[in-house]
Amino acid sequence: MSYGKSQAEQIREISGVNPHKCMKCGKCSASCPSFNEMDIKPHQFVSYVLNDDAEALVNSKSLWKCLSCFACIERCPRDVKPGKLIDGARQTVVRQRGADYLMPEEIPEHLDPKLPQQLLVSAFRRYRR
Amino acid sequence: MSRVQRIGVFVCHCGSNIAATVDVAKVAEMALLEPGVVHAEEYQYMCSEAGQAKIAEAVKDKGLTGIVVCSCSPRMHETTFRNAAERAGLNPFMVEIANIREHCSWIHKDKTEATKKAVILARAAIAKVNLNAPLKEGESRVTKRALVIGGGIAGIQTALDIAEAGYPVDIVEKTPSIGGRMSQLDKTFPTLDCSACILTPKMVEASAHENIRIHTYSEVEQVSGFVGDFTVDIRKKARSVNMEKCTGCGVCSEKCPAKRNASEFNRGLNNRSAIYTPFAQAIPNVPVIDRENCIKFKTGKCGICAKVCQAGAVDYEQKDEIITEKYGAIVAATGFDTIKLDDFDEYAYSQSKDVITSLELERVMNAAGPTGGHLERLSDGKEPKNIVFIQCVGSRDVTCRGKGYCSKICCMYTAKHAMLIRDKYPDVNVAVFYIDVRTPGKNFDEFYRRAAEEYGVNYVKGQVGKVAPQPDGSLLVQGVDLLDNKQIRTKADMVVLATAIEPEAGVRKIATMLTASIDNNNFLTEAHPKLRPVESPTAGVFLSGVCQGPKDIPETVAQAGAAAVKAIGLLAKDKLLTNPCTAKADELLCNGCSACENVCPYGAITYESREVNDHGIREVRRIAAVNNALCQGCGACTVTCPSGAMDLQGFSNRQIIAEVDAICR
Amino acid sequence: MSIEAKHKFKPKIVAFCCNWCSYAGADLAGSSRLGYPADVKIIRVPCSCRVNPMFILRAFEKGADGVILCGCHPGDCHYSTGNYYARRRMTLLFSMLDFLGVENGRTRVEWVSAAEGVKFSTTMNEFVEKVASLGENVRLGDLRCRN
Amino acid sequence: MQELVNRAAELLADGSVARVLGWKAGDLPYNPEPAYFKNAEDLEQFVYNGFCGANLSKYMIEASKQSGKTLIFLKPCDTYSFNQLLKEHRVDRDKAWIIGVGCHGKLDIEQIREQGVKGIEQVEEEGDRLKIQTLYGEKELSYQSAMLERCSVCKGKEHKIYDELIGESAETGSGERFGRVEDVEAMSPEAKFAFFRKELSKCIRCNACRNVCPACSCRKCVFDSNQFDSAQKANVDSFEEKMFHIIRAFHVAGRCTDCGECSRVCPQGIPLHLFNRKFIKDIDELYGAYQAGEDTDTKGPLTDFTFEDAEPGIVAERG
Repeated sequence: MSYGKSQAEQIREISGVNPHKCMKCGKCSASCPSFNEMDIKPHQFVSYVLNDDAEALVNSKSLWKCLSCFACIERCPRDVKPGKLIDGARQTVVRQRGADYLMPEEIPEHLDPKLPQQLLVSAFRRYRR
Repeated sequence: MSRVQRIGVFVCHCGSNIAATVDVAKVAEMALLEPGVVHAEEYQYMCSEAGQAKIAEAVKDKGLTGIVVCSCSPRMHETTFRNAAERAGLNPFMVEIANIREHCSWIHKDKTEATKKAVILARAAIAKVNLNAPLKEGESRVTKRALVIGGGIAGIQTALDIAEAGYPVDIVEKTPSIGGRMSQLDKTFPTLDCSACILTPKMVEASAHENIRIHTYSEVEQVSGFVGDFTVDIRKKARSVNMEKCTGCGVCSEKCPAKRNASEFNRGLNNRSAIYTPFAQAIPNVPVIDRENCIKFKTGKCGICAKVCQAGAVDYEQKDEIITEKYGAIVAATGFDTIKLDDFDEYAYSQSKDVITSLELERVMNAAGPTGGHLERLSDGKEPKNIVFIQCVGSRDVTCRGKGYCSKICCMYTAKHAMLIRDKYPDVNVAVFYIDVRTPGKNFDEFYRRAAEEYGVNYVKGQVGKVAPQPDGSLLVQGVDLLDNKQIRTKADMVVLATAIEPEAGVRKIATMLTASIDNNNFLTEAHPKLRPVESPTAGVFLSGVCQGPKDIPETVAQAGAAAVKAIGLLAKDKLLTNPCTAKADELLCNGCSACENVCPYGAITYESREVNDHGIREVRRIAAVNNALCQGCGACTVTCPSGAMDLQGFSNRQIIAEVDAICR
Repeated sequence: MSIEAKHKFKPKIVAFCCNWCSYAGADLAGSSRLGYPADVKIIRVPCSCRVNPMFILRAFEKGADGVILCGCHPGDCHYSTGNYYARRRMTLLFSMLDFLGVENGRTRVEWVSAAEGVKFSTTMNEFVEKVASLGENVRLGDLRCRN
Repeated sequence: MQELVNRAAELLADGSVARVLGWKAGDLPYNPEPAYFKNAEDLEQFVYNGFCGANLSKYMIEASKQSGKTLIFLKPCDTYSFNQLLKEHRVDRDKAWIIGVGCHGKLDIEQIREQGVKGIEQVEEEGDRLKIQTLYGEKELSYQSAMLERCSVCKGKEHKIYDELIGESAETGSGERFGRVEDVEAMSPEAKFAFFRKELSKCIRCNACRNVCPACSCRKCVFDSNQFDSAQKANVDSFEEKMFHIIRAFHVAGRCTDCGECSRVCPQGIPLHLFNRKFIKDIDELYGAYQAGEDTDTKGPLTDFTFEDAEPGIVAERG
């Protein structure tokens, strides 16, 4: 499913983020509520994508620790938005698994009352189309 | 082509510079075959006195009407030969240069080829001169008075420099006093001298200078005219206090019952009365009545200030007055303000009184400020123990929240604040979150390092993501230390935001009035980013201070002086010679479509309704008119004009086509 | 001189140079003795925005084999904005010529500052070589069969 | 049509307008021509049918100089031209009373002829069919097959400027606007050149394209003045002969609304609109979509710029 594109390239494409715009201010990591849970910190996402090292990124704990709270997206002064990158990385993983988009009727069985509300909202926002 | 030219061609050897590679005799010989050429000769050094004499002689003997000099670059000697022609009684613009040195002999080795090329270059110049028309430099008078818009340190310095050179200057300042942002500052980097101590004498000097008139509480209303001859309407807002009668005793402010109005000077950190002088050293030391908040103006009752004024200076009937003045030069020195922080909610600026901007901190630390210079929290008056400074708040931010540029001064003033606090209150911990520390400037980096090394200021490479006010009154600061790759959660008692600066709000309106160009960030644009940094592209308009781009005080003062010199240079002239190579519209061809007006960078083209006689048909048409004093002769309009009505004198369509034809022949 | 060299095609090239940057750049090339073929003849204009597409077409029609326009670098225009207008005009003109089947190597715009004598010389060398390789310009001179 | 005549008569009668600018029947059933109507009697000649392709907006330049208002009938696409002229201060909005008329696409006699129809005596429009009486009997064609090329790439049936609207429209634009431009772009330089040489060699310099073009409204065309040494001087100078169409296209670049009149009136059938469309395509691609005449205040693409504009070298780069 790679169409000859590297995974990092796919992440860039899906997220629409230009990682070159990052000025390494760290505002994303400063804003992140899951910072301590993450092995790769939000501000580092950018350099992983930039260095074409998507593998480490998609295999990181961080990928699934991001709450999609959008704090980094809201506050990034350079329009880099690491949250989008992480979301893009997740999608490449999901696509690779062949597990395509979730059908609406499949959602209820996945619902876990412990899931953070924000994640659900973000998921719906992302997958509604 | 109605007139037949009598052209003389003069081929220069330039020693062996040209003659070694180009057969100069052959060039002269071939030139004689060209239409219009009645004389051709060659000489060792055309630019020498003897060479110039040869030109004069030929003009006289052969009745020349046009001259072609085949020599070095026109950038070198065009003026020389034009002057020579003028002395010989010819119009100087009847001279053209064929550049056979830089563009020929110096770059070619083969003599045959180089000679052939030189002949062609000569032909092109001859073809052009055949179509040259005498041009006359226009003259426009210069009003020997300058206007400075803005009475901050930039405007004051510019005005003082112009006044010292002997020219009258008017300062228009929209607030009640001159002094500007610098008057709000406590200490200045990197020497830590007191801002007021160095500014106040300059304010006094300006107000006492016989060549300077200060219009405070006034705004520029309208500007017309052009370089050397601007006409400006200035609105003098009603002060409600008679400037002549007021003695500045201050009793009115003291007795005024309407005391709860946010003080602009103290950035709203404390209150002032409705009749007020912004600060103690204000110039003029005459209060104004803030009519919106004055009880007398709101309800008609009160009038206490008038009653207590022994001088009888309070005048509720005073009206705005519009004065019209003439100026030769205008200097914009409109300054800056800090950006609004409404969109930066994560720093809790609107939620906590203990989150303040750096400019507010200046007031807090100032002895004349709301806390009498005592460093304290504005919420409870307690001395803070932990202070966090956050850099780049809104600067270098390309989203719609902030400004894409670096505000330039924040790194240094933050180092200053941190150092001053550590010096005066050694128990207070100070941390600075930064992205980069930028300290290019004399003694700047040393200053910053002193803050870190000698004063123990904790510089953290990283940003703050969130400031959360806690129930106990403290502030929880969540940031990141990128070098440690750790998130930091720390409690602070005070957070200071290095807020981005932006040009003062009214600058766009002023730029429009001045037809000065302005960029997307509302900074006024310079005529050339490197070579003409204090001039606006609009002739006669100069730029001083932060209105052109972020600057610190020494830079502002330097630029203010530079702008003054440029203005003085203009005022020193009795008359301005205008470049005669300006655009000219043929009224019979003009469609009135405004295309040219849209591309003119100088606003030199306007449209007027004019009656024309088009081969017997008389009608009123919309026609382009070029102001020769404003036109710089770039020619953008000539190409955008579909009908060819707009042409450039000295570089006309037919002249250039003649050159093209001669080269391609 | 070999026969081949004797018959080597010498293109006619017109170079429009703005007075403030590129003409000065050409002067610098000259004073630095940085050679380029004599086929290039320079016409001085105040600004690149003074160059009317008609001048360029005229040159081609009169037998030029290549036309190059040089101006100040974007952002450095003596008149602030002239080269931005020139850039749009020339882009569209060149695209039209390309559309008509005129080889796009015959036209070029290059930004040359007053300090770039070397760039001026290399540009001209390259351009002459390119145009020479395309041979004589017949197409613009022969857009209609009739004359 | 009767509705248009009635309304025109009404406005003339009550003095709201001094004259009417519309179409009157020509000498053949398929060539109605632009005309002024001064009174009810004149209006008997008024027609509005499938052959009324002529764009009347340019006539408003002269009409703006007359005293009193002129009632002008504009089809949706004509209103773009009117707006552009308004933007260039060539027409006076206050002098015009604009009635936007409905349009179902306009007919092209050449398309009809190409389908083998000769000796045309009468043409009747019946829904989506055309009934044609000819010397050789009756023929029937689909309306669509006889439409002008420009109608198949219609900008839409919305009038951009009007005082009142009369009549219904039907969308006709389904074609690919830049299809033919792209076809030419895909050709080799040799093939492009051969194509245009063939087309342009047909030109007889009748100036019909220039005279009909609403953007070519200069008081004096550069080809008639000596500003560029480009005037036609008994054909001694071949400059304009060769370059006429390129320069004309450049002069209207960024101002051409793509009304297609140039190609409609060309007696030699040269696809002149290709030049204009090429510029429009380039402008759209390089500087962002722009439709001349969409409104009266947006800056035209050639009197505007951005710092990031493409370099002219892009022409060579994209091949």
